[in-house]
Amino acid sequence: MEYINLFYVTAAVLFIFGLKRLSHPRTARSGNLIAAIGMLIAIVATLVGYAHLDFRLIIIGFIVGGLIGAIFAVKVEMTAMPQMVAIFNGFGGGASALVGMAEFYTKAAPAALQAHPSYYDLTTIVLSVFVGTLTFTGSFVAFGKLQGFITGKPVVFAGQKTLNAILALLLVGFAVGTVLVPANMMWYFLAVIILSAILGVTLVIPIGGADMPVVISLLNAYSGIAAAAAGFVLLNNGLIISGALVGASGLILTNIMCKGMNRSLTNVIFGAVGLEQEGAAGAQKQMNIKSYSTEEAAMILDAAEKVIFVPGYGLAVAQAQHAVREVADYLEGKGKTVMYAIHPVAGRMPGHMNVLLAEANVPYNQLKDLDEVNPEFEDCDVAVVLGANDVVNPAARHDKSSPIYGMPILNVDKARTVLINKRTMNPGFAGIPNELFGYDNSIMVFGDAKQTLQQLLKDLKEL
Amino acid sequence: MEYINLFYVTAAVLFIFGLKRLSHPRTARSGNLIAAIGMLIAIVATLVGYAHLDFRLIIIGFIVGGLIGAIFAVKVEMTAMPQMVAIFNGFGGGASALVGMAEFYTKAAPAALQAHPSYYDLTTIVLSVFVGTLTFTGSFVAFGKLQGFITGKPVVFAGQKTLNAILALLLVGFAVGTVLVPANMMWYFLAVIILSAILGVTLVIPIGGADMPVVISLLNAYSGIAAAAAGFVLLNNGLIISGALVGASGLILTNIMCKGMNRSLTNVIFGAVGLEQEGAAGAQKQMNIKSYSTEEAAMILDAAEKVIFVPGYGLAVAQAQHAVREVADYLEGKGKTVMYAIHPVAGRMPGHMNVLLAEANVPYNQLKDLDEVNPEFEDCDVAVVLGANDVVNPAARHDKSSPIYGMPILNVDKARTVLINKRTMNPGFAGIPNELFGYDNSIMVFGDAKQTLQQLLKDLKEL
Amino acid sequence: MDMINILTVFILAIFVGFEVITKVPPTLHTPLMSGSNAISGISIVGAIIATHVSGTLGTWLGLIAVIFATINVVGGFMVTDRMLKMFKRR
Amino acid sequence: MDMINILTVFILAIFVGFEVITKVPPTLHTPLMSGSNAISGISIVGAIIATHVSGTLGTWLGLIAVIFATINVVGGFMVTDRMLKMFKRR
Ligand SMILES: NC(=O)c1ccc[n+]([C@@H]2O[C@H](COP(=O)([O-])OP(=O)(O)OC[C@H]3O[C@@H](n4cnc5c(N)ncnc54)[C@H](OP(=O)(O)O)[C@@H]3O)[C@@H](O)[C@H]2O)c1
Ligand SMILES: NC(=O)c1ccc[n+]([C@@H]2O[C@H](COP(=O)([O-])OP(=O)(O)OC[C@H]3O[C@@H](n4cnc5c(N)ncnc54)[C@H](OP(=O)(O)O)[C@@H]3O)[C@@H](O)[C@H]2O)c1
Repeated sequence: MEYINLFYVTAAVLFIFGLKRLSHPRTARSGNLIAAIGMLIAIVATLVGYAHLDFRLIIIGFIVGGLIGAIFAVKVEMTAMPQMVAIFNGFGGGASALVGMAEFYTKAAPAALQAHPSYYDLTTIVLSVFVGTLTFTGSFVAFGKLQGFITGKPVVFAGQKTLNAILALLLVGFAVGTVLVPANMMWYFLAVIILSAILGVTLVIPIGGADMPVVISLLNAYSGIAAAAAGFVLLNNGLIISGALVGASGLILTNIMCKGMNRSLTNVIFGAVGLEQEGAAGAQKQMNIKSYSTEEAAMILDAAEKVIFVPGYGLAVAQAQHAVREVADYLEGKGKTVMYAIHPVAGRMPGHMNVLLAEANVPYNQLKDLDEVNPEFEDCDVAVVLGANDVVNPAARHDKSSPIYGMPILNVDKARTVLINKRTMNPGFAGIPNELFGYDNSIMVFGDAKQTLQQLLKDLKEL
Repeated sequence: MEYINLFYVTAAVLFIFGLKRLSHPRTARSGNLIAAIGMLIAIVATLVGYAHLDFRLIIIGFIVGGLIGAIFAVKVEMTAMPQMVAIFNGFGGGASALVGMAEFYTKAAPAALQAHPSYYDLTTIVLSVFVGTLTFTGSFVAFGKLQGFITGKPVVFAGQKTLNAILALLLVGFAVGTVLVPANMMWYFLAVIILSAILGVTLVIPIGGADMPVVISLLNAYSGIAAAAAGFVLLNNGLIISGALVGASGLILTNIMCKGMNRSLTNVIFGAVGLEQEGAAGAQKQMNIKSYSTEEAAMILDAAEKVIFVPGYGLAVAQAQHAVREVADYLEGKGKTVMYAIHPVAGRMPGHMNVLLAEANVPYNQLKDLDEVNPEFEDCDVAVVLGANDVVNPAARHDKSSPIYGMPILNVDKARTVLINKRTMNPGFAGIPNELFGYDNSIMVFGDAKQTLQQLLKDLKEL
Repeated sequence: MDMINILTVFILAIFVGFEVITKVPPTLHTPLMSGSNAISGISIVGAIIATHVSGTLGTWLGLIAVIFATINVVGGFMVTDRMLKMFKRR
Repeated sequence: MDMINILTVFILAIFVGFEVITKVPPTLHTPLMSGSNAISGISIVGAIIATHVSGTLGTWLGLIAVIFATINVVGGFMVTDRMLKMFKRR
């Protein structure tokens, strides 16, 4: 039965190759397939290599789980991707926790308890159950917030941090107890499960809905850590390697998002952003803004030679990805140079805009990232900002008092003309005013992104 | 004694961090230090953690080895780097082989032979002894060739390949015998050692001196593999990880060199390049070349605004790195734009030119690599080719019959004027003529690189 | 030895993960998120093994674990594929 | 288990090595060559352990192994440092 580990290592190596292929859109799809094959190998090896499995349960599990997963995967809207990842993530963490529980049951159940299980076993079991359970409940809260089942606003109350600290301390106590005090092991273990579940909820609930992507990415890392912990329990290299890969991936993405938002992880988790927003928005300076109709905007675009589209969260909300592609294609057909400027944290997920525009068949070589596109604005006739706000706020460049000061932004204000589409003068995610809207070369075109773009296309054709 | 593995793993992790820091000149030196600290940890852990060591031997070994190593390291000329690496490499491989032999002696010596050693033990021991011994003798042949102790020309004779094939087959036979036939184990093992030593010589001797860097890099990889094999023998993670790192590094560098020379590894090892050179050189077409004095060259440089220096192997031979820096600095002082174009396989070692110019205090941000510098030649007034030949041969771009066709080159011929310094019209390493010398915008300045540059500086100052 | 070995594997895997993932361009960060999530479904191996546990409670834990892990694996790979299918070069 | 574990470590280390080394720029390839060569001197650990072997032959093998490995380690790190010391930014 030892040889089975060879298959797990093979699976892990295939995961690594799969992730390596994710470094280019051309090879990415095959990379995902390779990883899936790795998973298949691991599953088949387990089914064949382990004796006394309950195949009835397993087949039921495969069918039920497979159907649910497939339906989710096929039905989900691209805009709902963060929720989707959250929920899958929760199930993964939950599975790791359950594996830990089952191991505990085998090794520490009164019936089996001839010998006290080793400290190594108990420590790793408690770890996998703790991280897994916290991931499970935390992910579902994150899902609920994004899906609107729970309020997206930070839920805060006095003494919240103290409560969390007490829960965490209790948790540590019971965890240590489980490992060290055989007599009460069962009850302590149960307390660990319950407290982990509660902590998953109380840690995520005070975080604003808009910060959820960071939380989800962090929970993604946790689900990896939980899988690795389960691997330590089962002494299974496959689980350990895969868990470490996922953990690294989650932490790197979390870090990228925090950097892109110019905030620390601590601030995201304990900052409860979204409360003082009204205050900040109220302090807005007087601005003179120009508001044009789509017809006037069409004339400006018609006269332009080089146009850069700058999509943001609003484009995703309005589901306007197809509409923008149609406008862009039309302009390109007229011989104009057209490109899309993608800010790393535009939208609500890393790479959100890329997926969105890819869905509308925009070829990925037209999507330019920050460093590549910023020099292009200097000799650009029109920059068209579509439902983006924070990622084009020039305050990040010069206003030291701004909360987003220092965050890298798209320099749309360097373009000769900036057309800005949004519905109102409301601030974006960061809740701060945007002086760009009052610049001399800025022109607002108010309205829902999809409707505005569709009207704009009509007007362009009628010119 | 189990905890000792923790220290080995720590050492390996420090090696990884050290290598990571090698990715930038600013951090590289500290990276080397970190790796050295890792080594110290591994050594101290071994001294403390293992019982019954012979400290008398160890101290003598440290002193003798340390002195020899330090003297080599301090005395060696930068141009003799390839030899230096070759010899260190040989000692490393030799050490791994000796470790394997000592293990064999412990586990299989008649006295100890109560139980037949396991197949795992024997296989790994034979592997480490084979790779280590081959690395040892091979490296010394490479050293001898580069140092001039052995002829640098390929030593070839009829039936050579057959002989090598027979030796290899015998080796495999005895290796299998050592593992499977306990009765004759001792003799078979001795045969493995001797045959490995011979094969190291016969495999390297037919390779031309100029191809030695590739061989050295490959032997470097082997010394890593030998260390890893010794790690498998001793079940030591530290040796295994470090060996794998070195193996990867050696293979990557070998691959880079082969690509840069536009040849396959097989061709390098079995091609015996350097034999047909005369023939190729004889077939040279008639060319009209212009030969200028340093005074005339000085006037051309004086009139230029942008000058690119292109160093090659000849610059290293002439030890002209300081002389070129002085000329370049003088021109820069006159307000001209000056840079150095570094071809990846200029010289005889990967990164040879970088080390050479760094020695002369040229700041590394003035050294431009191929991709970076090639567009610069278009608006460059003078390209100064110093002892470089193959890496600037335009035949690589258009002459499909040329042996270097397809090799990426520095496009010096795109510069308004090309000044070329070398001693004669002899071909370079690849033994092929260079049509560049006959181009309309080419001007030859014959002479030793160092003397020519020193004279050039004088003439520049006298203008 | 065993424990340290297994720790070594964990540490090295973190290095590999870190190096490989930092090479993924921003364009593919969303698929990376869901793809690596699918990989975390490797706990399905543990879930299958858990069905071996005897006793009613063990059985139920195992069943739920298999369902959960399967959702993660099947859903994760499928949705990632769906996303990646959309990335096209002109 | 042990053998597969140790193989796993080897494979992962190759991945790490490959990823880390490909990031070293051409400028530093010569120091990389001598630096990684110094690391291969880790066989010094095996050499030290080998002095434990009893018997005259074992003793001599151990001594020579220690000398060889020490040359590799000391010489390798020193010469690499000497080279890297020369790399300066203006
Ligand atoms: N990408 C990530 O990974 C990530 C993760 C977490 C947080 N974030 C944060 O999210 C923000 C992203 O910046 P962003 O510029 O993309 O978005 P944003 O700053 O949130 O602004 C979005 C804008 O879209 C407009 N909008 C909403 N619905 C619209 C519709 N139907 N039609 C047209 N416009 C509409 C809104 O204005 P109206 O209401 O006036 O229409 C709003 O100002 C950053 O602050 C970033 O730090 C990103
Ligand atoms: N870098 C590596 O890793 C590596 C490894 C293996 C092989 N190689 C090969 O080495 C070659 C490197 O190209 P390269 O252009 O640098 O060198 P090259 O093609 O070998 O040419 C060197 C030139 O320098 C001249 N020279 C020699 N001594 C001189 C002196 N004292 N003063 C002035 N000039 C002198 C020689 O001409 P005269 O005799 O007329 O003076 C010769 O033509 C490539 O073919 C490459 O494939 C490189």
